Amino acid sequence: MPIIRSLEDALAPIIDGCMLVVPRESTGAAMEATRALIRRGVRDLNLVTLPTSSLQADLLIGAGCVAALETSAISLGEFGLAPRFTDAVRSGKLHVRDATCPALHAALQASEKGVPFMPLRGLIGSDVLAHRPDWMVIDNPLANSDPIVLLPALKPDVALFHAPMADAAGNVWVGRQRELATMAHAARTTIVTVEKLHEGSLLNDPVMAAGTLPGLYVEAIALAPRGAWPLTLPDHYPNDGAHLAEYARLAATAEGFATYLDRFVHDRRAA
Amino acid sequence: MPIIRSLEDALAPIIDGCMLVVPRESTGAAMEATRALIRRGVRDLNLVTLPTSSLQADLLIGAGCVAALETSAISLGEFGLAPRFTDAVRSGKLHVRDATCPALHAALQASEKGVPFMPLRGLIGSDVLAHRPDWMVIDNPLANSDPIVLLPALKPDVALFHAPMADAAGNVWVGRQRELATMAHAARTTIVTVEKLHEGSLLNDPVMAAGTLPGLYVEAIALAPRGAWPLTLPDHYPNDGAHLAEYARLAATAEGFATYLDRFVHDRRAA
Amino acid sequence: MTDAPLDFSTEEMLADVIAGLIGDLRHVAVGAASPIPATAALLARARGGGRPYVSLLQSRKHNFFTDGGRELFDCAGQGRVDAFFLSGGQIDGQGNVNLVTIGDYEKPTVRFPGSFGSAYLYYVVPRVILFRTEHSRRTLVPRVDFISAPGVSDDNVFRTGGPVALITNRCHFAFDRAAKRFHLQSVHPGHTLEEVRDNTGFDFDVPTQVPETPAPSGETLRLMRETVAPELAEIYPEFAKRVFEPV
Amino acid sequence: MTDAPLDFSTEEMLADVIAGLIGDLRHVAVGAASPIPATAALLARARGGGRPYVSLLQSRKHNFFTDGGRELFDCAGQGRVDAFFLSGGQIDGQGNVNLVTIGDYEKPTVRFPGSFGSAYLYYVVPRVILFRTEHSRRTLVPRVDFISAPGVSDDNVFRTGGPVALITNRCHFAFDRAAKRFHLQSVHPGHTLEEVRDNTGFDFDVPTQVPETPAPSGETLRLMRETVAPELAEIYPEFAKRVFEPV
Repeated sequence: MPIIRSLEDALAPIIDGCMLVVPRESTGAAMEATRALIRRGVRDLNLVTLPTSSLQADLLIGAGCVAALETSAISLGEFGLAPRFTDAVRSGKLHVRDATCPALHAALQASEKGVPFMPLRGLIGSDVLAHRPDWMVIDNPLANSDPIVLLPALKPDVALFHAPMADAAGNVWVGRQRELATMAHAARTTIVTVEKLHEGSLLNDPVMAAGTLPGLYVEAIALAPRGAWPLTLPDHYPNDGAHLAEYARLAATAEGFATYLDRFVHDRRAA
Repeated sequence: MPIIRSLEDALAPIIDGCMLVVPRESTGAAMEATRALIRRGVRDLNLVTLPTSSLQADLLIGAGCVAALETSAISLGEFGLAPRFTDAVRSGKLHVRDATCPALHAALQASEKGVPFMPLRGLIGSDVLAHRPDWMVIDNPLANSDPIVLLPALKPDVALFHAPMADAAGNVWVGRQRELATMAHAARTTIVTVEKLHEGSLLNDPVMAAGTLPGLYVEAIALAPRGAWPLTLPDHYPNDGAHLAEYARLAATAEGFATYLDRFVHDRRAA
Repeated sequence: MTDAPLDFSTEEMLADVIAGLIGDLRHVAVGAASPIPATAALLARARGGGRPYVSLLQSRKHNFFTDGGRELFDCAGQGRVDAFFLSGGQIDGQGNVNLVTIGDYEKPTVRFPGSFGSAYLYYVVPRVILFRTEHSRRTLVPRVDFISAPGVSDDNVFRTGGPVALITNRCHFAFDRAAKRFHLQSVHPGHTLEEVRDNTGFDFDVPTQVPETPAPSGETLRLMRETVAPELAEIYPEFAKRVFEPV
Repeated sequence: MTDAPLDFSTEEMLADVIAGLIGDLRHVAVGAASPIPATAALLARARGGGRPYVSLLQSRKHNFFTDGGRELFDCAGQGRVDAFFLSGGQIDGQGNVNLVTIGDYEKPTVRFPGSFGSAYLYYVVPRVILFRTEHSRRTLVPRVDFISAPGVSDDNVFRTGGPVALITNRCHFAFDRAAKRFHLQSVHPGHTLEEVRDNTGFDFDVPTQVPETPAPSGETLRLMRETVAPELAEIYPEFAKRVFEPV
C-alpha cells in the first residue's frame, strides 16, 4: 500500500478499541481526520492527549467514540469548559485517567526509549497520584527515604496529528513541535494529515531535516489542506475563534451538539 | 558580561577539575577551543564524551588535561587506535569509566529531565556494568524477576561544542545534532564556538527555530571559523584526513605527540 | 483604607504587585489565558533591561522553547524556571490547588479541565504565584475537594518549589511555608480586612496593622503602557486594548 | 572444496552471504567503518526494491535519523532496528564480544576503543550479525578477557535480540541460541575445515557434510556492481573503487 493515501484509507488502522494519542490543541490537531473518524463511527477509543486537548477530544467524546481518556486537561480555553467532556464526566459515563502534563510526556518517552518506566518528580501527595493505581511510588534506590513516582511506559497503538508538509517517502516536517516526533517514536504506528506534499526529500536539506520526522515511523499520510481547522496550525493559521465560540454555544446541550455534528461533521463543510 | 566573547573569555568557566562534556567526533567538536584549553594548561578535567570521541579526547589526554574519563569509545576511526588514550590506559594513569552509547545519552537525559536516574535495558551480564559501581541493578518494580539497570543522572559542569551559527541573543543553530541540545539542557552551563554569527534572531523563522538551541541554556559564545578543524562540521566540511593521518603517525610516541603540540597547538596554526 | 481616586486600573496594580514578587530572577514562565501575570512578567523584564527571560507559553514570539511541549517541564526540572503562575477552581489555606473535580471524583458535581502541569511544576519552581481574581468562599475554601497539587510536602519529599503568594482581586496573601499558612500581606485600595475575611473560606494570619497594597509608580505605569502593552497585544489584543488604551 | 576459478571477490561473496542473513526485514542499521556490511545492506535493499530501510550511520545521505545520536538506540529499543552488525577485538564461542581490554582491566596489555553501543544493541536487535574478517586464534578465543556484551543471557533477562551468525574471511558460523554455541554453516571457497579448526580458539559444532559458501549469482554481482557500488562510493570511495571497479 502506498504511504500517501486517501484520508479514509489512511485512517483505517484506527480501529475500534485502539489506544489513540493526539497532540495538544496548539500543535497540529488532525481535525479533518477527527471528523472523518466520527463519520465512520469509530467506537471505544482509549484516547490519550499529549498532554491536553480542546475541541478534538470534546468532539470525539460527544460523538460517543471514546471509552476511556488519559489527559492533563480538556478545555476550550478562552471559550470555556469543554461541554461534552464535562457532561460525560459528571454523568459518570467517561472514565478519565487524570494525569499531569510532564507525566504524559515522560510516559511516552519511556516507550520511545524502550524502557518499562520513567521516574518523575512531583506528584507525591497529589490526588492525581492517589487515583492512578497504575503509577507506583518507590523509594529512590540511589538515596535514602526519597519517594519517587514511576510511570509505566505508555505505548499507543496509533499516533494521529496534522503537520505542514510531508514528502513521498513519508518524511514529515514537524518543526519545533518535537512532541509529535516523540508520539511517533512511542506509538506502534503513526498517521499524519498534511497541508501539502513537499517535492523531493525533506531530508536532503539540513535545515529542513532538523525539523523532520523520518518516514520509518509513519504508516500513512493523507493530504488535508487546512486539516487542523478550526484549530490552529502553528505558523500557518490561527484558531477560528468565531467557530469555536459557536461550538461552545451549541455544544452546551446534547441537542445543540447534535446540530453541530449535522452541520459541520456529517455534512462535509464547504471549505 | 556579553554572551559573545573572545575564545579565551568564553572558555573561562572550564576550570581545573570540572566535569566537561563534549560531543562525538562527527557532530561538531570544538577543536579550536580544545587547543586553547591546552594552551591555557587546564588540568584534572573529568571528561565525558557523548558518547564517543576521537582527536579531541586524545589531545586532552595526551596534553595531561584529563584526570578521569567517561566514554563509550575513544578511537581515531579509520586512522586507528587513539594513541594517547591507549597509552594512558595501558600505563594505568587514566581512570576510565567505560560506558555504552545509550547509557551516556540516557544519563544526560536524566539531568535534562531533572530525575535522579534513568532505567536502561541491556547491560545485564556485561563487564561494562560489572565495572560501574555507580550503576545499580534493581528488580523492575512493575514486573516479576526482571532485573534492570538504573543509571544515575550525569550533570556536567560545562558542555562545550562547535556549531554552524549563533545569534546575538545566544541562540545556537544545532540542526539535527539534537544531542547538543540535550548536553546543554543537562549541563550547568554551556559554551559554544560557532562558524559565524547570524543576523537577527534564529527563533523568528520557524524553519530555523526547529534546529535552534535557545540562548537560555548558553553562557558564552565565541566565533571560531573552521573551529572543528581537523574534524568535521556536519554539512559544512569533512574531516581533514591527511591531518588526522599525520596526527596518528606523530602521536604514536610521546615525543611525536610533543612535536604535534608544538606545531599545531602551542603555535596557533596559520589558518 | 483610603478612598483616594485611582488613576490606574486594578489590572495595572495587580501586575505591579506580581512584578514585585518576580523581582530579579533569570526566567519566568506564564501559562495560557493569564493576561495579568503576562503583563507582570513583561513589566519585570522591562524594568530589568531584558532580564528575566520571559516565556509566554501561548505566544510564538515570546516563547523560545524549541524542544516541544516537554521543554517547559524539563527546564523546570533542571531548576531553570524561577517563577510560574498557578490558579485553581478551589484553593485552600494550606496552598492546595484543585483543578479537577468538586464532589465525588467518579461522579462529580463540577468538573474542571484538569491538573495541567500543576502536579509537577508546583514542586520544582521556586516561586509559584497563585493567582485567582475571584476572591470568594466558593474559590477560597477550607479544604479543596481534590488536591491537584499540594501547597506543602513532608520533609523527605523532593521539593525545590512551592507557593510564595496568592493574589486576588481583594488582597495579597503571602504564603508562609514553615507555618503552612497564608499571611495577609496587604489589602487592595477600596477593599477592607472585614470584606477579605467574609469572602475567604480559610483561616489566615493577619498583621496588627494591615497595609494597603501600594499603587504603581508613575514610572511603572509608563513602562506598562508604553513598553509592555504593545508586546502584550500580540497575545491578548482585547485585554491590551481594554486595560492600556486611553479612553 | 573446489578450486574453481573465482570471477568474484571475497568481499562480494561476504556481502552476498550477509545480504542473505538480512533477508526481508524492515530496517537494518550499519555502524561506522563497515564497508562489507554496508554493501550487504544496500544489496538487500536493491533486491527488495527499496526495502529494508538502511541506516548507514556514517553517511549523511543514507541516514535518516534527525533526533540526534540517541535515535539509533531509541529506535532499537522500540523494536524498530531489525538487524545490526557488531565486531570485537575478541569474540568467543558463547558469542561474547570484547571491545575493551586484554589483560587486567585497570592496567591492560591491550586497550581497544571501547564498547560503543554493543552493551545495549546486542540485547535488543533481533538479528545481530558478528563480522570479523581476521579469523585467527588471536581474535576467536575460548573466553573473552572482557565481556562488552554477552552472547546469551539468563531467561529472566529482558532480551529480544542477539547473535545470529559470525562471518569471517574463512567461514560462516551460525549461532545456536539454545545450545549457546556456534555451528559451522559453510566454509568459503578456497578454505578448508581443518584450516578453520586450526585458526579458531573456541569449540563449535560441525555438520557431517560441510557445505561450501555459495558463490554470488550473476544477478547479485550485477546489482552490487551497478546499483550498490555507486551508492557506496559516497562513504567508502576507496573500497568501492578497489572492489567494484573493473581492473
